Amino acid sequence: MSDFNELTTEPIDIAAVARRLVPPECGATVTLDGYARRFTKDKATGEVRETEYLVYEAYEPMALKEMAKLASQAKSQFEVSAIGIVHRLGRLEIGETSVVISVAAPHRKAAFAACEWLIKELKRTVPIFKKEVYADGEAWSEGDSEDSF
Amino acid sequence: MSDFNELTTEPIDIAAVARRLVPPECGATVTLDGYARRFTKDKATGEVRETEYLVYEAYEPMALKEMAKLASQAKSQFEVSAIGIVHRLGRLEIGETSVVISVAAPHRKAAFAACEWLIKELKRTVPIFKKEVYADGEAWSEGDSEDSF
Amino acid sequence: MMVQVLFFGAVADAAGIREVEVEVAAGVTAGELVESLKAKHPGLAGQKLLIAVGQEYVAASTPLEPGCEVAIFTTVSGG
Amino acid sequence: MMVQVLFFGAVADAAGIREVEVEVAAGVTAGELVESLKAKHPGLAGQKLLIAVGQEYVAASTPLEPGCEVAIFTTVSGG
Repeated sequence: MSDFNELTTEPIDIAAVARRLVPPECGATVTLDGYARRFTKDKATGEVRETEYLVYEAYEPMALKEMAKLASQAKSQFEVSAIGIVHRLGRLEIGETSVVISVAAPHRKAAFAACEWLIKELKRTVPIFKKEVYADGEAWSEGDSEDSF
Repeated sequence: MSDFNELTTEPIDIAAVARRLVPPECGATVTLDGYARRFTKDKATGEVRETEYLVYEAYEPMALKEMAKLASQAKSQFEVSAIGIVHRLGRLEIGETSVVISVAAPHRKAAFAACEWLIKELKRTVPIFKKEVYADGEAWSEGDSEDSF
Repeated sequence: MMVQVLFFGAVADAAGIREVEVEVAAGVTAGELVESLKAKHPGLAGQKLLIAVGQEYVAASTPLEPGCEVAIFTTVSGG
Repeated sequence: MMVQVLFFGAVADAAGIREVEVEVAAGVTAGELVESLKAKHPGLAGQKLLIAVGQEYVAASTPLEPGCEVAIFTTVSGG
């Protein structure tokens, strides 16, 4: 059972991602499906902003390398058997899936923990960039990286 | 966006469950896909047992009531927008999905926490019963309920 | 008075039945019904049992109503 | 020596370019290259920048090799 990491400009089929990972020693797959949200509340002002669509771009070869590193780190930290990560690029309409992370494990606890860790780290280290387009403008999203200089 | 709780003897389409829940204020859906495991390690002896197939039965009207209670409790405890729970009944081949729990939330943290809480509680309170069939016998699975008498 | 008793999973196998109508004295409790069922169906002895009346979990001390639906099972094991 | 510089996301918009070949002195560090790019592309000033060389994150003090691929971007925002 091999892991997979992919970037695609096509719509992502969540079930196809999740069901590529069913090792015989496993009993649970936890899947995070992240998608384009129409309404976002500003944490500071409480104001609600409406997004029209998103555009993602990536430094593709490095993004794939970083995704593979995360999968390998997750497998050394958590008791999980297989990991699939697929990230969408290009223009995404509201409600379309931007990222799917599926983790199969013998027991669900490790699958939950690894999946949550993977999405946190993906948002911090994988060179993918999100532009939010509103009715009256657009903005590149600010991410979570800490090691910038 | 309404929640749903279902019991079915048909194979479960994970993506169809997850994608019935995409409220416009949401950005993440976390899905637990539980399925029939072929190999199970006995925690006490370390021995590995091979399962041929599973049979689930339920006290159906009560199971649906308990599932609805769990969804309602989860929505009061976690910041989540929608919950879908589908449990399979009847005979399941190895690798087939027995339960899907999908939780959509504005932010992923609450979705992970609610999904993990829901499966733990489902295994404790919802009257569904699993029989494991081996090459040389069968056994009803022991669950996690504590309030028996 | 009559009550309807449903058995599930391991309990149905142990009792050898899935459903039965039982005549009980007025005011009998859920726990007392379970004890009388254990006496009748020795396979139930030693099992940890959960009991639901009207599709809600109840304590052993809960008195039964005429015509109620009582369900008996061991620890649940869905998921 | 020549190095290849790639810009992504907000940094590409701020610099007004996505890719450029740059002549740098031998032994120049990643951080020094970023400073010289900030001088040339004022839009980059004040941005938090990450830098990767050969598709690996590097510290500002890392010396560049001839012909290497340098990528510059702000905090990533996938997911």
